[in-house]
Amino acid sequence: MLKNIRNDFPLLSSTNRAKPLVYLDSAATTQKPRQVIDAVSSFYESNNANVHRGIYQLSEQATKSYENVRKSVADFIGTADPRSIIFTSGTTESINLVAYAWGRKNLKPRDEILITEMEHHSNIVPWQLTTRETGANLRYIPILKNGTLDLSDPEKYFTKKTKLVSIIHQSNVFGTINPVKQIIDYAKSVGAITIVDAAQSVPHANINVEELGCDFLAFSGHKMLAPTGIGVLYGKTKILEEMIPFLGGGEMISSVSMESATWNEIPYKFEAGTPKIAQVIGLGAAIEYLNKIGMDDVQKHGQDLLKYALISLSNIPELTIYGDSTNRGAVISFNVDNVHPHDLAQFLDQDGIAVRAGHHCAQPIMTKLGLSSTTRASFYLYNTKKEIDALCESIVKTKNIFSI
Amino acid sequence: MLKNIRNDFPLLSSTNRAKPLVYLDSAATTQKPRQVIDAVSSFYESNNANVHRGIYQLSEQATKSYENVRKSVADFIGTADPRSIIFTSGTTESINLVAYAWGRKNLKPRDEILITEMEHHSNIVPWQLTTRETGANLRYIPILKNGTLDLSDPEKYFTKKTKLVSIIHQSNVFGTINPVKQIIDYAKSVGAITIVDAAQSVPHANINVEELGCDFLAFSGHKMLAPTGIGVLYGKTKILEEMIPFLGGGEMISSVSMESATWNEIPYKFEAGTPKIAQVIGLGAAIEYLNKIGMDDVQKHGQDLLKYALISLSNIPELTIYGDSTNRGAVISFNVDNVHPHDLAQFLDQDGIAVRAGHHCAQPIMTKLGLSSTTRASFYLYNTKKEIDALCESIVKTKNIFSI
Amino acid sequence: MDDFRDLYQQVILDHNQNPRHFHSMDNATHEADGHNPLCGDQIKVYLFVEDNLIKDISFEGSGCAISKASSSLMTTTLIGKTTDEATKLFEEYQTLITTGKGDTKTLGKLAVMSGVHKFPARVKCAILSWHTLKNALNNKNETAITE
Amino acid sequence: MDDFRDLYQQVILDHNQNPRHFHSMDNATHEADGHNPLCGDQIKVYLFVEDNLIKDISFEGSGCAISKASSSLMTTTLIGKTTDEATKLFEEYQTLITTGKGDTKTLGKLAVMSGVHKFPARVKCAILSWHTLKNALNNKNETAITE
Ligand SMILES: Cc1ncc(COP(=O)(O)O)c(C=O)c1O
Ligand SMILES: Cc1ncc(COP(=O)(O)O)c(C=O)c1O
Ligand code: FES
Ligand code: FES
Repeated sequence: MLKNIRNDFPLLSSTNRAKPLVYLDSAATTQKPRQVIDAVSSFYESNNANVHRGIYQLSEQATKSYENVRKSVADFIGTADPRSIIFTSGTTESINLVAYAWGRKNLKPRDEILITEMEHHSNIVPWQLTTRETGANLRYIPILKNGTLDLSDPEKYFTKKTKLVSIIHQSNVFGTINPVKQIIDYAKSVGAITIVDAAQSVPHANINVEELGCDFLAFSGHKMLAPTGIGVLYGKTKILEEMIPFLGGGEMISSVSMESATWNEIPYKFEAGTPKIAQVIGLGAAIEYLNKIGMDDVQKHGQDLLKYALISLSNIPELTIYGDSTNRGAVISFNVDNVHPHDLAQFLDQDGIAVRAGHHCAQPIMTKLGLSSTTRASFYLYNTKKEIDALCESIVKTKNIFSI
Repeated sequence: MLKNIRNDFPLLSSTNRAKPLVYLDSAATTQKPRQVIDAVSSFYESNNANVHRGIYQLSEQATKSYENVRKSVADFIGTADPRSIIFTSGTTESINLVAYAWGRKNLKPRDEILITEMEHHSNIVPWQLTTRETGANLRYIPILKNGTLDLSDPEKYFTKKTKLVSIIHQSNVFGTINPVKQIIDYAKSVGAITIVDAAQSVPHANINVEELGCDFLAFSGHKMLAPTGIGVLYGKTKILEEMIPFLGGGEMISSVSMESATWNEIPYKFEAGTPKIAQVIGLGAAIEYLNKIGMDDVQKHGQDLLKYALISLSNIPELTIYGDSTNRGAVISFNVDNVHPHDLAQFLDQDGIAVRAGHHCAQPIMTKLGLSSTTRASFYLYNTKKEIDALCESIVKTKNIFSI
Repeated sequence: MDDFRDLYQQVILDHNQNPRHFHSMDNATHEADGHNPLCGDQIKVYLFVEDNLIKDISFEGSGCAISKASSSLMTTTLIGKTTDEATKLFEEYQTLITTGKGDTKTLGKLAVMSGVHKFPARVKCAILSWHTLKNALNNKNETAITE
Repeated sequence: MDDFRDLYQQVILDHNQNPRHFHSMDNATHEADGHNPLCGDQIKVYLFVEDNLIKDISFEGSGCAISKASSSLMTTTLIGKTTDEATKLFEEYQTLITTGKGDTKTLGKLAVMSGVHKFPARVKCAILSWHTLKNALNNKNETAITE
């Protein structure tokens, strides 16, 4: 399945330390297909102009391409209204936007923000900063040993005080896919606003915001074949309309006098300054590429690799895999006894294999599990079982060196 | 002078409405040379990886390239310390960063923020938002009829209450280059923090932050041959170190627990999330390109075109040029009697000529001058006198059609 | 080139030079302000309505040729029409300038504006006076802003 | 490949397996914590100093082979040295691991760490214990963070 795909990715045929590259760090950032790279180049070569205000053909074309991507994004995540799509620089900015423009305005002392213990720093730190400004409290849904959420006692966490619930859809450490629909329903039952950090889920599966029912959803282009520097915040139009602006500047205003300003309609109210035009075009090309393959096949390929890798890695003695949720994505965190993850990664690197070692920007959960770091391999549509074999082989080799 | 440069810019040999393109809208965004387009592509083709935390060669290389650009930027604006360079998504984000992370923390009711009447919206709206949060007041240094600042009575504006002074270096409407050094000295004499909006100056001349003595300086890559979606905030390290963070997330932390977080050292404290890696690489290539030509020659070329255009346009009867500062950049705003700027732009477009019509994101000054819009032609290193001739010819043609 | 000629037809240039009913109105029964944020242009539309019949209509303000001609044509078209007819025409007209399609019989002289749809940046110019009209008829005090 | 062999020399693997002075110290005169934010590893360095002479030194905590070997080598090198000598060595060592250059005579066994400079992501691993040592000597209570 997913045949001939690797040829679309120029970097995959390059080397790492003079060995053929085995790229297993797509959860950090994915490689880019020819189609995306070319879309960006060809924008600069034949369509580059500022958007929205130019009375010349070049600018009209650029505007049209830019706004068409907004429609594809809306379509891609299952909403009919492109006005609910805000272009940001990434998941991090998307979440911060909500924290500043919704959180700081609407949260009061003793209100509660509810997240989970398995969040990425980008869904923790913005809320810690928000609590400082507003006096609200930050609470955590705990996790179980197996890397899933402990939802046994929802009344304890979802209360009248809960005003905002922000959850990671798929853990970038364990791969756990959280029951966000259920969590959103709990949140709604207490009247809280909901945010889904979909940085790891949108690249890998069909996500439908209308089905999820979330108020906001955030993700990054660079984790789904698109350029760096581009992200998305989906927001329900009614909420976006009521929100105060975040960044001030051009594009986001309707009119400005010396005394005050009025805001542009959504989504422009939240897109201050010259947009990330070429990056948006690149995101459009990435979505087109994914749509062509079909997200069902993308997901299936990920699941196939995941299963294969879980079995292969389990066969290595003295290797511990963290998390064993039944519903999980193509990401595996593990450690090998007596080999520090950073040493392991360094040895794998020597064999051309790129994996990640560290806390994966999720220190609270690492601390809770008594770990300071793990090694993480993550797979995407261009990876193969042969690459997983190479990974296992290199792990075994390294383990042997360290246990002499 | 500046020979053979046009061949570096693929888009300049394209067409607009089936006529050879005459691109006179570089103040909005510039075209990109082959060298920049290729630097971005080749990053994706052979070096794409996430930075700073990867224990594999690809990531190490990407990190090195990324950090080397920080050094080139520091060098380009005359500071020795790369830690004072923060990558943002553009001038707008740069200014908002200071407004949020310095302004909201340090400004108190009745403190004064001082800007000028000729600011771009991106240096007005963030301060209007800041005054709402802090109770500080926003004051404006007025401008004279000729499009220069009225600095005849500095004591009136620079007072003990003045805590922050933010000034546009070169007006994107009149081209006026403001005496920022003098203004910074006034600001220092009352102990105020200073910001220079250098979006229009850094692309066109040698700018040296140490000479200017400003505390902050903001500019955008896309106005200086670099990709969209990348900008810079320069800040004095001492001030940056004392500032609270802006966006929260990965990269900007040193450690995170469930209760709180500690911040990474500068500049990383202000670069939350996966960086705009490819865009930074592109910015590096743009700076290399500009350095190769030499900023003195870039400036001279702009001044030559400006002088030529001022003379040529003045020869057209019923054409009014706005602003006549003696110290000015390669940007001209004008109107033609009885032809609305948007109609004029539409007619020029028909002849392949791309100019801008509108309020140029500077409504307050337009209102003060009793204008709702102007036509603006702006020049960069790839423009020629022949293009200015084409502009004038097309203006005269249009004027005649409208005056029948 | 033909697209362009369609946009700036002689009728439009003429209405721009000599806009009809381009003045304020003292005895207006309805009035509203309009603002195009893209360019900063402002207009004001005045109506004199009796028994749901538009007996008089005028406008003033700044604007480009497309906006002025559109306003001017609106005034000449609507005088003598009922407010219901005006509302219906608004919809027909909106379709015309965004798609280029419409029934020339119903639209009458307004049909000359069909070229606008090829120039998306100018659609707001062509619709501004109509949005303002609608606000005036609905007695809305807020400034109409083209969407 | 040679770069890599330099990084993981047998000596380093050996010190990783059997770190010297890898324990806490009850009668320490100085101690400090260290933290490498890149990986989250934490260490603690203990010193027993009398008359500016480092009479004993030990460490504990988590870390990679580079960090463990570096700490272990630091302990074996510094016992018997004055605090001034330690400070000077710190500087020599810092140069070594960032540039690969240094006087092998002064550095002694520390010279095996020279391979680190080819792996910038690991420089912090090699310097962590030394930063922590410095803080301990300066009686700084804050956690040393590798820069
Ligand atoms: C003087 C000035 N300041 C700020 C900006 C805003 O820059 P950006 O839109 O790239 O954020 C611009 C350009 O639009 C400008 O000309
Ligand atoms: C689950 C999750 N959330 C948020 C982020 C942050 O995304 P970005 O760094 O693109 O802003 C990441 C990736 O780093 C992630 O894995
Ligand atoms: S340009 Fe202002 S209404 Fe047409
Ligand atoms: S990886 Fe943590 S100290 Fe080396």
